[in-house]
Amino acid sequence: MKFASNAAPHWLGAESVAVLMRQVLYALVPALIVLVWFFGAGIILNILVAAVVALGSEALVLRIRKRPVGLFISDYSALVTAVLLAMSLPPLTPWWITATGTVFAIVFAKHLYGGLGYNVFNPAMVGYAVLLVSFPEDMAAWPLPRNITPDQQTLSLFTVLQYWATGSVPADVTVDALSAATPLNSVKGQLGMMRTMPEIVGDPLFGNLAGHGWEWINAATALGGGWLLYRRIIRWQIPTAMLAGLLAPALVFYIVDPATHPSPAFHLLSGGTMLGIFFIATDPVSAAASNRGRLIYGLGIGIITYVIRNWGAYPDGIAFAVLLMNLAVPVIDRYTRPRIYGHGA
Amino acid sequence: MTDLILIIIATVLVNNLVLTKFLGLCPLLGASNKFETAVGMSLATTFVLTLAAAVSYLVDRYLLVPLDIEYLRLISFIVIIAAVVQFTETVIRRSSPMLHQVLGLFVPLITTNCAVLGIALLNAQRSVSFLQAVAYGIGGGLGFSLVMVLFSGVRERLDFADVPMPFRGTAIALLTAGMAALGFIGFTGLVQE
Amino acid sequence: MTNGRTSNQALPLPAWGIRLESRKVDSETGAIKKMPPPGELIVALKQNIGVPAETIVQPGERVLKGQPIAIASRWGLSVAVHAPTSGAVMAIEERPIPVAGGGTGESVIIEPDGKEERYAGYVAQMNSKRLPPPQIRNEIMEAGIVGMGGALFPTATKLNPGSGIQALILNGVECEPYISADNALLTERSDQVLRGAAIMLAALDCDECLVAVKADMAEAQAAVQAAIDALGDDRISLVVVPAFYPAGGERQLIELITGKEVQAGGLPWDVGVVCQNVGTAAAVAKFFDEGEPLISRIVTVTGDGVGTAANIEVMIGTPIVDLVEFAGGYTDDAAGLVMGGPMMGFSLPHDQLPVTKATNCILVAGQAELDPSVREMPCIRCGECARVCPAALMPQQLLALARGPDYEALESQGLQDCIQCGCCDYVCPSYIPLTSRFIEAKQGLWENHLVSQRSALALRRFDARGERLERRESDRSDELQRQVDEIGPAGEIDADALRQLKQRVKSKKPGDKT
Amino acid sequence: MVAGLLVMAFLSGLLGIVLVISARRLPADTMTVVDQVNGVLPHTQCGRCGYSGCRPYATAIAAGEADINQCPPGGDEVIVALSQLLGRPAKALDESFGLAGPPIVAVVDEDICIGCARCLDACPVDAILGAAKFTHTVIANECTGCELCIPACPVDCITVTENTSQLDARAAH
Repeated sequence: MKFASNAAPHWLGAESVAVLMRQVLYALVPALIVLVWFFGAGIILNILVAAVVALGSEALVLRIRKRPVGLFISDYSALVTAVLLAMSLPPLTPWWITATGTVFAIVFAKHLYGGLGYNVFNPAMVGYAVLLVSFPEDMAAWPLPRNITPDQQTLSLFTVLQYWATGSVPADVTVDALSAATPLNSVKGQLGMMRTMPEIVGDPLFGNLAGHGWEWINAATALGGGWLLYRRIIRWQIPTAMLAGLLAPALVFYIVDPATHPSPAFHLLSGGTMLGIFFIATDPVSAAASNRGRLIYGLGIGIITYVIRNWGAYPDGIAFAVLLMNLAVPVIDRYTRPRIYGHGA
Repeated sequence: MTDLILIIIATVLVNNLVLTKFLGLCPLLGASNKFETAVGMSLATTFVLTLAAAVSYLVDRYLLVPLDIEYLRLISFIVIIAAVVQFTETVIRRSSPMLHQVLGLFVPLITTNCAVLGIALLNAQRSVSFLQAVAYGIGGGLGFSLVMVLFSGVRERLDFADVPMPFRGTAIALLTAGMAALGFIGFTGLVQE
Repeated sequence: MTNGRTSNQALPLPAWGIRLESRKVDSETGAIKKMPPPGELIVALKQNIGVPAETIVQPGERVLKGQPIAIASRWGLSVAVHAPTSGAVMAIEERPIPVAGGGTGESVIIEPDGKEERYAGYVAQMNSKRLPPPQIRNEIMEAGIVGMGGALFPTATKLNPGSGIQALILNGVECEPYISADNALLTERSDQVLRGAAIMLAALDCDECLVAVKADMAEAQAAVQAAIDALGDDRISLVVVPAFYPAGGERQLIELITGKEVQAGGLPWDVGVVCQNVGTAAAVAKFFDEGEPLISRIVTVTGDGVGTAANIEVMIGTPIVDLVEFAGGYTDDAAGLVMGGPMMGFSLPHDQLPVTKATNCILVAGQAELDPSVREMPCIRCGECARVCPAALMPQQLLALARGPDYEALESQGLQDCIQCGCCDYVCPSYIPLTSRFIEAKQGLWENHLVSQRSALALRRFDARGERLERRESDRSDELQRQVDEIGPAGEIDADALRQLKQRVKSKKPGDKT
Repeated sequence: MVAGLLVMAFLSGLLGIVLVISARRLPADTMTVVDQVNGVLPHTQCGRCGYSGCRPYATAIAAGEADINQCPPGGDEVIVALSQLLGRPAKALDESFGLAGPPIVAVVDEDICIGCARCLDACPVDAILGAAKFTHTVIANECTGCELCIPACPVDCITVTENTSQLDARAAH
């Protein structure tokens, strides 16, 4: 009897890339729900635009490059990039801004480097940073979260749609409700005006710890992140190190001078901290390879994020920190190779 | 002391010569193919930057200004830089012939690295102290080295990436430089000058 | 040596490796079955790493059970081969043999006569443990015993490490799924294994023997412990190894038990350890107790593709087709034939291949037991492969380097230290055949080495030739000077003429005959 | 004006002196590059690169006179190794110097050989055994396949075949 020959091993035990990516999408659901609750349905529009543009541009590039379109589209990686980018954007973002960022993320940051697995920089963060420097005003324009808007409601769907399609709003909508400062933004601006932290956080915008709504968004994001850890889709090294890199300086400076430095809890639960820790820094392709390297990588992102938040001109620094550490990854990898069995002590 | 450290931080991160001023792109693209080469090039450029900043400051402050012949700044700085580069090249050729061979034309080309002349001229215009002038030189060199070394690591990794044909080599390197510059934008405002 | 561990102590979990479903239940039920001689035995002469044995029988000759039919070659590592049963030598010819990648080897074809007539040249030796070590090694060599865990290293050579061996580890770990030949052996014949261990200890002049059994093999553990208690030999103890793959790899097992690493390019005895398979120990005992050389072994025949999975004691040289037939034949589900386990075993293209001393398992896989060929995706650098690698390599980096290929970096990043266990393939979410890539890259690295070795040799010889030509030249001019000196005073040769003469001689090409 | 001239003259003179002194004082080391390049070459000494041997070719590469793609026996491996060593871009073999092929060895047809010993001196690595009036033979393991012995033979008894000794060496490994 004759048999087909295959190379060893004959057993495979892993879940596919597509399954892993799908889990990441599921893990984002709690954060998405809270985000919509506080800021309205605009975020859903962002995701739709980003997803359509991401899949479309990915399919286009794959076709041009004569790569199997179906195989790579169905790995969900473009979708994950799109959703992460969309969830970083303000809920009121005109469609062309979202589309521009997505094209940069998918085409420039991912496919010009060779597609899945080869990108040096985190595609979602490239897209985000491009938008941040190209459309600074739009990117800072977050509406007020539910309950502290004048009418205690999020913006009506009609307003959102109109803004989404045209970039302007009906005359009867107050600009305040549309583009308030985020807590991170507000802290930066008011500290610049010589107000102290205790005064600043008295504002209802700040909620209990780190900004009304933002606390819950970050908590929900962390919940999804915890699930990814539990499912072993991400490992503990990068989140832990990034947390340490952000919290350690925050704690030190808070103890030294609480009047001009936000508390560690504020840093932990405001802005995109949790999204960065669990979903963005943990992108394996653009992260360091070894466990030791990942600790350094995460620590670097945390520290740079704190430095930019505290002393830089931009309210949040996660995207920049991720890009900078992405750049450092090959050098980190070079110096953090584990000792091979049988070589040295 | 603090002002010197701030100057160095500012020139390394905030006003990074390569990624925010886009000076010295020629060696960045030309000599970053290999990690070891990039390290050599970084050391050479840092050495030249620091030495040229110091010497040109002294010549400017104690020769050109007292004699009231500042109009000779440009030409005398160029002479100084050329001499420093020549000196560096001699040192490299004698101490590490292999590195000299690999760097090839890029060592003499440090002369035309606008970053070097830029730092010297800026120092002359800004009425800084000698130590501050040197700090600008060191900071500029370190900033260049930082980008050079990180960049060469990325380029070594790109050698194994499935980059589309038309984008191989310089194209993808420039794209990478652009995205790295995006990262450096984050340091904006870190140090007020 | 063992950090003061006593017997039965479980070891800490390794930082590497994977947990695999053991799938051993089928073949553990029921005793080891003994298979009668088949219609034809194909006894390959290459039964070990190194050089094939040299045949000493002729076609047509009658041989007896246990009679040597080939002796160890003098040209390298080699062991003797014996007739598994009595019968007639039909031919000595090239036959396909089961090796990775396929191939043929010179084989002695024997037609058994069914009489099982014993060869009288070997007798039981009751005083085995008091024999001098060199003699024990000679006897083991004579018995044709090789490492039966699949490594096929001649056992006698491994028992000759010089002095300073602190422990003999008997490897009964069998960490691959399905394989249970050692498990069955330990469960049923622990006493025989321990007798072999005692003989090996004598050969090694060593006082400690650890029998390593996997954590999920409770029956075997109990049997070994019972045999140790019955024997009352306090030099031998049981050590339970975590059920991790590849805990049964020689270096991995040593690391788990002793905490020591065998350095790259080194051998276990560098750290004072010798590792032997439990089956090897049983074979040693069999030779000294019964005078029977290594002519049979226990093979696990298993998988959904075979009628009744079982551990079968079978003669070396039995065609696999007959072995499967004995185990109940193929089922309709049979889809793949693998020698060894699903992780490191290799596919066999057909079943007309003989059992060798290395055949520990024949896996007749059903459709559902082999992973269908899946579409390979690019590496996403998730790092799971590095987490499980027992050699602490970074397969994801090696993969990128192998694309180059950058042989210098591949070497410095440990390609040569890859043990090809397949763990990285198993955990890869992109389904990249990493192990195959590394085997290919190793081949390339080896060729690359060869090229640079040839280049270095050529340079050496070129330089030597240059020196030789120079020497010849200087000899020649010395000779000329001598001649000039001789005739100088007598003949009237002026300086110009002398110079011209010298010039002429010098300008002669070295190739011209003088 | 005069001050300017003087200052420039002074500056140039001073820097010139410093450079001259430094160039004299620092020890020269010109062999390293040639040695390293030489180490990469295949040492067939075949001369197909246009230089009389591997070392002269290495010297020319180090001096920047020769390109790195002129060595047919070395093939792509040598070009890649040289490009990595020297940081020059790798390029395809310049086929005007010859085609890369599998490793080859020379074989003497012992029925035709007249024992003239000419090939002995043509071989750059002394890989041909023999003496005048005796049939010659090639030590296959040491032959580099440079083909320099072929034109030296007056009766054309030397041919080249693919070198299989590598495979043997691997099998014995």
